[in-house]
Amino acid sequence: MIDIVLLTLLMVVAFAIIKMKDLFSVIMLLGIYGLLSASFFVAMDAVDVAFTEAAVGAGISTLLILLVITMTGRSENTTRHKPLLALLVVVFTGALLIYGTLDMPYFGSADAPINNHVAPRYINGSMEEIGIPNIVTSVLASYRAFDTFGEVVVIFTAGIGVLALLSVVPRPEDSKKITPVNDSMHEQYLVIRVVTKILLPFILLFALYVQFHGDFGPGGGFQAGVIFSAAIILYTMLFGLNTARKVMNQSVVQLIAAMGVLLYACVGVVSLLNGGNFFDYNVLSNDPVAGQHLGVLLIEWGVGCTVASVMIIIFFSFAGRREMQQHNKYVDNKDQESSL
Amino acid sequence: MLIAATLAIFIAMILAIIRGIIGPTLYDRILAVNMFGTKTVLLISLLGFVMGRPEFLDIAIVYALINFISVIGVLRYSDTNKLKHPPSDENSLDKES
Amino acid sequence: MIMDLFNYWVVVVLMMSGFYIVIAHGNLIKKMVGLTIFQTSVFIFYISMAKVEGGTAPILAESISQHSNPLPHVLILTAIVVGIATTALGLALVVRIKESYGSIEEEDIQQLDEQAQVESEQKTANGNQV
Amino acid sequence: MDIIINISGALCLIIGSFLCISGGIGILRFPDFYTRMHAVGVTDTLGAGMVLIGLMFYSPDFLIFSKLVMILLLTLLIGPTTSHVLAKAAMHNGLMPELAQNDNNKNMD
Amino acid sequence: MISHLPVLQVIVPLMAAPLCLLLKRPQLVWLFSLFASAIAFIISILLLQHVMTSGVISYELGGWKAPWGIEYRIDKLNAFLLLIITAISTVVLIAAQTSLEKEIPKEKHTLFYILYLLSLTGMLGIVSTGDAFNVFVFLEISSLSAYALIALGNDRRALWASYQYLIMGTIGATFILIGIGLMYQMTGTLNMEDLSQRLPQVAQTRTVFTAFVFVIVGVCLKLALFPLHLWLPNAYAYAPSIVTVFFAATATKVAIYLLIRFTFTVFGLSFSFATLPLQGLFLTLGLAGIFVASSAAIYQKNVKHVFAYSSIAQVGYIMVGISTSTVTGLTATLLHMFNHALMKSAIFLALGAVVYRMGTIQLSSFHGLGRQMPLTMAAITIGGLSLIGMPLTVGFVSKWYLLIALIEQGWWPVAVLILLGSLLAVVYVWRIVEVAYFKEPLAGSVPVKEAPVMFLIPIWTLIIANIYFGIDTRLSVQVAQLAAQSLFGMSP
Repeated sequence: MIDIVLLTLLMVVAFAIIKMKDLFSVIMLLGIYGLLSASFFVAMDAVDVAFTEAAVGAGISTLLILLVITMTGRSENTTRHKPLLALLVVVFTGALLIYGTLDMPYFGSADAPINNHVAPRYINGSMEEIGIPNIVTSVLASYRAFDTFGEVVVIFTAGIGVLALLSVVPRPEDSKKITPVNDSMHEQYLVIRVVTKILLPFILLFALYVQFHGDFGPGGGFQAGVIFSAAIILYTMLFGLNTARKVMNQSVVQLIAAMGVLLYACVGVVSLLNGGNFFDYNVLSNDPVAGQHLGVLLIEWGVGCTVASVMIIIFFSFAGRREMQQHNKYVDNKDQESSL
Repeated sequence: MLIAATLAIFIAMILAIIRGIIGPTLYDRILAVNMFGTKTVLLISLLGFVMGRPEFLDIAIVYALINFISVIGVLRYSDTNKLKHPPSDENSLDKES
Repeated sequence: MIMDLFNYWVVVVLMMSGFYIVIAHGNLIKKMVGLTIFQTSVFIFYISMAKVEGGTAPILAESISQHSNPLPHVLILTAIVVGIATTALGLALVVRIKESYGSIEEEDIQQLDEQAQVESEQKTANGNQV
Repeated sequence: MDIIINISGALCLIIGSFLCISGGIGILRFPDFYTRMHAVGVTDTLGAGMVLIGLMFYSPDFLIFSKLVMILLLTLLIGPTTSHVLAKAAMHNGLMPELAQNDNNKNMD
Repeated sequence: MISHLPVLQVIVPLMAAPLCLLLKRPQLVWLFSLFASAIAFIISILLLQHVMTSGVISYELGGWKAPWGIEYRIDKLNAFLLLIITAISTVVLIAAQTSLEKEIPKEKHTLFYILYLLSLTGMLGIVSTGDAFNVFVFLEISSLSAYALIALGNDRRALWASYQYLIMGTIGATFILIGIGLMYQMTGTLNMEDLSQRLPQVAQTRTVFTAFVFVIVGVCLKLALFPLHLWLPNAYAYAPSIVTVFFAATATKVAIYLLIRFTFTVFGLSFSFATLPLQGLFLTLGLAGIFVASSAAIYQKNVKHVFAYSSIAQVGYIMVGISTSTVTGLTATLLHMFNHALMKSAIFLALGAVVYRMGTIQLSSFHGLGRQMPLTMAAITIGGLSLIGMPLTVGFVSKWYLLIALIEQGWWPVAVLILLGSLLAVVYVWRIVEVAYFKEPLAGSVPVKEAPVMFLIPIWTLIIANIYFGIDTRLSVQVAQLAAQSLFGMSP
């Protein structure tokens, strides 16, 4: 019942997004879409996924798109690109998918193949083989550790890619000139600065809690990393990029991102050297379950480090690019005035 | 009782979405998103109790934090010159509806 | 049957609205938004198939016997990360495109490219004559 | 004892639900941004608080209770702050309340 | 250690990538990535040897048995592709440093090598894995790094090409994800070997049919099959030269590998070609691709565009080979993948040398280049002859096998059409050769020197390989044949 209401709401929001021309409103609705889908995940028992989707879908990605809109302008052109052909393709694809659903096992049925072949081993074996009550974490970090490793590498790739596309060579002599342009906000909003300062340690502490509590409840390295970076992003938004850069040195952050991937890989290499297969945590310690515990703990740290630092790198790159654009405009305007 | 409260939250969510869609100004939309965020926090907390596993309240905490951060972000980045004068927001919507 | 598959059908509609935005709209940011919706809907689809009637979250606790399938959850956790990575990279490209083309509308960009093409051809033609 | 806890929990939830719905109606029906914000800002904080307090009565153990307290504190801290910032930003960017606009129009007449 | 080779194959370049970030100095990073790639190459040779002598290697990651954990599964087909990818990547990297000097700002060199290694990792991961979802993850690693690498090109059109590629690539990947989800729902497993055993039981359902269509369409988007090829020419033309070489030689091959893996192994031959008109579809699209792309190649002014369109045409030949669904046809396909990698990498690398000297790649700048850069132009010419399918080059071998396969099936008209397609190749290669050798240099153009040694070594290595494998066909044909036979379930 709950899921049907949520899905209907999702549909309404999706159609509204198609209709809207003002990109800013689109982003607001996208935030709502993220929150709604996360609520849907909770209703479907996927607490870990809901955790991540809330932090990513409603938080980080909304912020990133917003940041980009401030650089590119907010309204969409009214002319559309071959809407009829597109509609045809979409209707055809959709019809094919609907056709495909007709033979699917019914929603929620316990005797569907997915619940009977591979999955029972995870549910029954998680406690004895890994010793972790959160089955999602044990599958993620041990049974399918290599997928998660791939995931870390994907996010690392994205960080490097964004860095390659957007990094600007900082010019120290400019930093003074930039300050008057970008620091307009926190002078006005004293209240929010105070509240943020109260909240920040709490958020960072909460990120640590999520990191360690991932074995027992929803959470883990990825979620912790995102929350940690969200705290840094909050700080950056309110106190300016330059202040934040002083706190989080860029090259140190890049170093941590690389170290996270390496830490993850090294767990595999160590297990290889101890005579097991790659990512076979059983050989990390005399007792297999203790070995699994150690392995899961270490790779969660690797994930957390990489995700947090890559998110910070991505946000700093975008914000730095924006600052550079504003600075160039500022200089241009000044030149024009002086030439007049 | 919990079910009734969940229903009430749903109704409030629907109303917030409507306001988010019809606008008309940017700030109305931010307000709607903000309200929607608080309602989601409540919904998640309630869902935990309805489904009989209330130990996942961590998610609700994350929602509250993320909601705060994104609203601050929206305000921070809506405060620039480019966004200050929206392209005749009300008119475009009148045409659409 | 209708109620049993209704969820999947709604998900298909969601996917297709995202897909439609990607291929029909010319604004590059709107395309990224469409891509996000498309991917999120696929996540919803995966999570829907993991649900087991009467099951609860796949976190072991006493007094609970039925759990939803944890494997799709794991896959989607990975896929969400892939999604945000793609979005970030796409947005970085949009920023650079705006800087070098001055526009983020597909039609404008194609027009500018064609112009540049014609101009460079004229230039080489002139060069040949000289 | 159980009955008292249950009834008071239910009572809190009812009040909270009522406030949430009234806030929702407020955001939809009020004429301009500032009045809408008033409706949401006031009812939301109280409504959310009441729902959370209601849930506290139902909570089976201390950990859940303390998490609920944490969420309540967060809502109490964040709700008013965002309302404040939102109103200030709207004012700063030149969005006028409808009543003020009417006054201006009258003065011009 | 020998039993761990499958995972080391992927892990070595993968771990090298973050290490590069720690090294910082571009020169050092270049040497290090060359080293990593060379090790991967050596591993792939060992793997191929091992597979040829003692059969399929299965490696359980994390020590978990196959359907529960992720399995790396190396058979002859994988090993053959691993060899192609690592060989090309290593040879290309030799020229990388010299080429980058002119094309990419100094401070981005380190990032370039990291992305290059990650892209290599992604491709190796796709090829070695035996798990359907793991394919998706590594597909995204290779694609994301590809988008970033293409966007590093110094023309602004590179950005636009990269964006288009990103949109198309992500749609393709999401389609594959949907397909994998549907398969998983019907069988409850993600392991390819397990899938191939469990899918026949549900083969008649509409869900499996939909899954198949989605996977095939997703892969075809990635491999730029006509008419889904629109992203490719610009992406190749405006990317940095090194990137063009690497992707033209390997990226489409990996996508074709995926297509073969899904149609032949996962869904099985009888399902793929019996329940669907796949044969006719692939044949038609392949032929259409050959003619449309070859004709388009003739009218291009940018030489990189010419060969990019030619790549699409070559994909057409490969699809025709697959559509025969016989051992000979598949042998021709695999051979052509190998040979095409050799000739395209040689040609694009030579074009990179031209860019290094001339700074441009328009056809008009090729005037009189045959005398100014004789070695480079000779390489382009030999590569072009190979594309056409001249005897004594590798191009001839694979076309020969393709024709035999078609005649075996009795598809005479198709064989004639393939020969006609080769004539189109003659036209577009001739245009370049004519300009380079039979036209005087443009008045007022600055004379240029021969390409630097760091270019000539890899170019001529590849060209010699082109000729060697064109004359001594034993090795390549044998491996391709065995791989094809193993796909049809025949024991060698």
